[in-house]
Amino acid sequence: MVFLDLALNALASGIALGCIYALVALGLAITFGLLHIPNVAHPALVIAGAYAVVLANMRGIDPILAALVLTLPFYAVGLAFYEFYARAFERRGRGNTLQSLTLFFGVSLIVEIALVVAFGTDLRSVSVPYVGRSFELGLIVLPYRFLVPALLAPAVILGLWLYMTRTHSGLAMRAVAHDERALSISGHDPVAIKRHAFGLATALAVLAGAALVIVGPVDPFAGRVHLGRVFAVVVLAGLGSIPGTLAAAIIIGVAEAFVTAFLSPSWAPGVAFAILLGTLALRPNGIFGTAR
Amino acid sequence: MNGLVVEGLRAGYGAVNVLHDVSITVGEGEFVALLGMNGNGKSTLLNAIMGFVKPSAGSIRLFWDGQSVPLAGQAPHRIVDLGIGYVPEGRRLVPNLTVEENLKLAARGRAKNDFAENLDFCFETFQILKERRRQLAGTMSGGQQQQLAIARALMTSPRIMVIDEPSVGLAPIVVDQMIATIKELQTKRRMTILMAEQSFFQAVEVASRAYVLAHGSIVHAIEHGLDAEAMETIRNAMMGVE
Amino acid sequence: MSWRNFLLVALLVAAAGMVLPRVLENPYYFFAGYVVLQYVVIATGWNILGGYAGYTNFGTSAFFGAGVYTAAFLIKAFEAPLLVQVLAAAGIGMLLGLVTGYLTLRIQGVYFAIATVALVVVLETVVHNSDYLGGASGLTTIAPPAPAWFAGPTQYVFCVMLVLALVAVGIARAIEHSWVGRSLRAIRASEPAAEACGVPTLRMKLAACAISGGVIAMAGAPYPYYASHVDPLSAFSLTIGLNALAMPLIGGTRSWIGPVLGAVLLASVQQITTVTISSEFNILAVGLMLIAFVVLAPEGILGLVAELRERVGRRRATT
Amino acid sequence: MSISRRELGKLAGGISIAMAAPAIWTSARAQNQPIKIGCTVSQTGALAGTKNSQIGYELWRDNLNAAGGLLGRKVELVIYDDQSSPAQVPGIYSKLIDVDKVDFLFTPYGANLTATMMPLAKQRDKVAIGILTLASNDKVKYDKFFQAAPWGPNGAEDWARGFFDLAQTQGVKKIAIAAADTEFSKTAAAGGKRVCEQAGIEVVSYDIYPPTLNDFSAILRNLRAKAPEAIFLCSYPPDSTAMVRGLTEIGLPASVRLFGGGMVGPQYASLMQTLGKNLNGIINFHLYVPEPTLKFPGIEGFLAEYEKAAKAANVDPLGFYIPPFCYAAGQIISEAVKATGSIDQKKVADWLHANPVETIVGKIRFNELGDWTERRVLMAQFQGVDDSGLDQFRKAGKQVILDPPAFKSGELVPFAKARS
Repeated sequence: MVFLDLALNALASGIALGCIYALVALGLAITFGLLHIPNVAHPALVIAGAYAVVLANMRGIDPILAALVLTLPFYAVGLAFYEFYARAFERRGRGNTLQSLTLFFGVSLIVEIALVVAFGTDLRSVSVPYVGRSFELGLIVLPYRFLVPALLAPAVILGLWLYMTRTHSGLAMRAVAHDERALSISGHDPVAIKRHAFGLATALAVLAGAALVIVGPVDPFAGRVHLGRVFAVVVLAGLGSIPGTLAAAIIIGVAEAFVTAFLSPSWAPGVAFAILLGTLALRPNGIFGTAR
Repeated sequence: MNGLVVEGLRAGYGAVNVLHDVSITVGEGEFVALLGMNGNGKSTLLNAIMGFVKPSAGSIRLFWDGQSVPLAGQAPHRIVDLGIGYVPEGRRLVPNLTVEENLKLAARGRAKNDFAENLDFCFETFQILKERRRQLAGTMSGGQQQQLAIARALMTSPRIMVIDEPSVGLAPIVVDQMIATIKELQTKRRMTILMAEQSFFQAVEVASRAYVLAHGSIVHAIEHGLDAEAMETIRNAMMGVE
Repeated sequence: MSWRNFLLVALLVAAAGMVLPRVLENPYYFFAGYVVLQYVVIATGWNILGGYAGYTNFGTSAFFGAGVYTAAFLIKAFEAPLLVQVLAAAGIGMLLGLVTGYLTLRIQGVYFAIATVALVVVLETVVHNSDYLGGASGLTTIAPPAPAWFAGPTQYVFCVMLVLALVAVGIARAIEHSWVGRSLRAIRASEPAAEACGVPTLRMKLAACAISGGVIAMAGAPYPYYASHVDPLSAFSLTIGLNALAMPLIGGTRSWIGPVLGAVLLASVQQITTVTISSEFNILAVGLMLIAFVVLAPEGILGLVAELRERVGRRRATT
Repeated sequence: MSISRRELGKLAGGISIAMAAPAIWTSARAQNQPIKIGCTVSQTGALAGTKNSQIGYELWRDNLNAAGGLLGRKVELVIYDDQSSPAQVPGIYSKLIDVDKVDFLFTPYGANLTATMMPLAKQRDKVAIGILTLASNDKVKYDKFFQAAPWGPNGAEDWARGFFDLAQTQGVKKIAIAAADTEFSKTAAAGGKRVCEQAGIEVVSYDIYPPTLNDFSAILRNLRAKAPEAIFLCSYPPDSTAMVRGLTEIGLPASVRLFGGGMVGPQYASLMQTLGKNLNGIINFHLYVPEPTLKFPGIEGFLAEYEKAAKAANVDPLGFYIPPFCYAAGQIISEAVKATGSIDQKKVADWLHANPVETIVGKIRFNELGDWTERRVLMAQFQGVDDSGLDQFRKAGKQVILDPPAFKSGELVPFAKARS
């Protein structure tokens, strides 16, 4: 009975955690998975999003509502950011893995410091009515502060997936990773599509930020612990696969939760990455990726 | 008169100039073949028309409905939007999208309103695409992909179709069908077509006029009818450059 | 520079380094110098795989940390001398490089970079769960005293690092000028093409991983001696991974001199800003510097110099 | 490309002038040189939350200088950012000692950072005051190290002993221990386990979890079957928050009567404000709370000045946890220098070993390892906290001291009752 209790709850909280990881990784699934831009600044942007949500929440606005509204300015920031990136390399026809990684590292340092200067280094959190209460279903007890942001993930992913399969710009976004010329021939401006995709990814950062800050307080350097894991999720998913991102994130979340519950919490971080190493060695295209 | 006019075009890659003073015209309803062996500048000329290569001199203009629009210097997607449909060498489909998605992707700008009509026409012309509309483009055979590439160009409601080497990499029997279909487009749908081709037997069968490119220059312009004499000239010109 | 001149310069630098503690009394410069030299070794080691072969190692701190903990283990278990620590660390680093290379044989580009990140986390977790190595609390490593010839332990460990730097640069230069270097450059340009030209790409990649890993781990070996305390957060620090990328980028990745230049420049700037600006703006300065280099000099200082030369040459040709 | 020895000397000279400019500038005023105290503060990185320690130092310096300085000389602070990275520390402290020529040292915050500067301080023979570092001198055994924080002798084992003393008086037989995988927490947890073994309390579970773990429900659930009567938790701010929330979300086994002990986080204003009434009933360590039993001379004035400075610096507005002990660290030095009339390191250290020091955190006596002779880590229980914000914590009665007995300011309320 105890075993069943632990297993069911580990499964539930693992799925919830996985959903939240998926939200954090989603922007990267676009910038890295579709545009092949290794945006290591994404976790820092997520934390910036969390701080923006905290600011709005101080005026009494619900974090998720605030995040939805804030996606607009973040989208604009993403457009500007891409424009800078494109001017920095792409149109010059340069920009390899090393250069982009270094550039985005520089950006994430700047984002972190900007947050320190603006907000100080204390932990910040949001107040929502459902914090401290739990959803109960049989043996399963899941805190609302996990459940609510976790439910955000499938909703956002469904929306994104519909967008990617049903709309012109969504189709174009999926095409841009493979062949820019194919897009031009179809009458699309590849640069505009990429800029739009980057804007979208940045807008998703604020939703992820809201999810994180509902789960627990954040400080300006909180993005760093997510860096490895989000890349792990995107690679496990197979580059650019949006539903795959959710599935991969849940696999990692559940693996962590089970190791925490049945083995020892201290092995949890390593196990997820061991899965990643194993996958890379055996199935380099990710679990859900198609052959390239 | 409606048509595409290229005048005194010079273009190339970096410091290397490939095209020297090239002038061609394609009038509405014509089927113009661009002939020449590999490496003589056919693809460069088409790429220049489509905006993928920036000309260093000369002009490319589209005359349509009494307007004259300069194409040189425009981005490729603008040129497509202005009415030049393009079937590139190597087909350049989006392999991870389905047949239908590839077609839908191309219905942009002017062509958006004609989407249903264009799609019907494409499926009518290329039955196999209708059957395989849900299949990923990357998993289809070469011939089917070539059909999809042509259909995609049709989806942009082109005024002029520019087709680059449709026969490359296809089995001879497939090539014959392909050429026949392209000819059909011109006769039935009154499409204006500029087609580059190195296998000139194929081209001369269907084209109404032809240009022969050698070393980046137009060495022959066959203006009226491809009779035996003209064909002899072309043959000699093409052999000569080898 | 010919081999003869290179060896001459290397010997001179080594000699100067040995004499320096007698001339320069203030130990601080040896503390700062040690860090700069440590990064020369790291950047040089990184560049063997990252620069020549084009495989971006994002998890440099896995190798560095492996070196640090190998040395710390040897101090705790056997009080082994520094030379033994360095050799053992290099050995472990090579082994780790081989394993990494083997696990990632079929992946390239950013995939490879991410696999190396995973390696950092896995190793860090192992150390965290090892009571013998002190876990999160770390391990105090009071090393045996320095040989009497040196003015103090810092001067000693500085000179050791200087020798390691010369060895690392020597290895990098030897690789660059041999068929191995040519093979790696071919891999960087295009792996299938290299394979087609008869380059044994897989074996070359494994070799580059092993050598690169060995050199980086070597850079970690004297750290327990230098800091007297090791902990997983410092040994597997993100900063090391970041600097290992940034330094070759700033210097230029095509030649052994690039990472050396980049490491000396960036590490010095970091050392100086730490004790001058010394606030959050210090990190801001580093961030801006990285972006400025990527945007304005994407091929690093070497690229800038080459461009400048070309421009001067053109001007001469026209006048 | 060979460099002569003379040129090398010049080069080195040039570099040292460039890098030591402030030191040279001050030595120009040779007769009335300020007394310099050097340290690092974690302005950036994981420990950046502790940067309010700088306000403690600065208020001490300003008050001292306003009162005429020390031995008629001004007091100057030299502070650098260590970026929360132990690797930075040896170099910076060498700069402080060898280039800036500081007279005394404060250690960085915490044991991991301090561990890399202790051998250096010992080697250069500088008096160093420890800033909330636990057990830093146990290995090095440096006779000029003095601890500003009230861990007491044998701190590694005993600093949280108050919690276990309370457990014993409450008749607790089974205890569960959970700790974050960080140096401070693990030291505390290991010490707690040993104390339990001595006291005959059974440790029914002992969990070490990674500091990045977001979800603590599994740990709390695992505890249910074990039915502990007390839970000793050593956590860091983010996980402290998650755990406290877990109390209401998952719930504790009904058997639990004492909860808390070694949580870092509920000392910080931002978290106290966030958690509000969720804190009620938790018994946790603290170093200072505004209870009537702790009215040391100067502490209230200090906190008032701190509040103003904290607002400007955008740091923790309460400042109960670290800053008073940074101020006290300064006082330890200034009192010793005043008493001996000298900045001689040996004289100052000998005096400190022999005499008690009056500070704003009370009278401190040091033992031979430089630790306080008496442990004065407070175990305080949150009582009657509501969600009204920060001001309530400035009043007495919200964090009632239960241990040590000498400072007891109220009675323990059973966990369940305190939360209702």
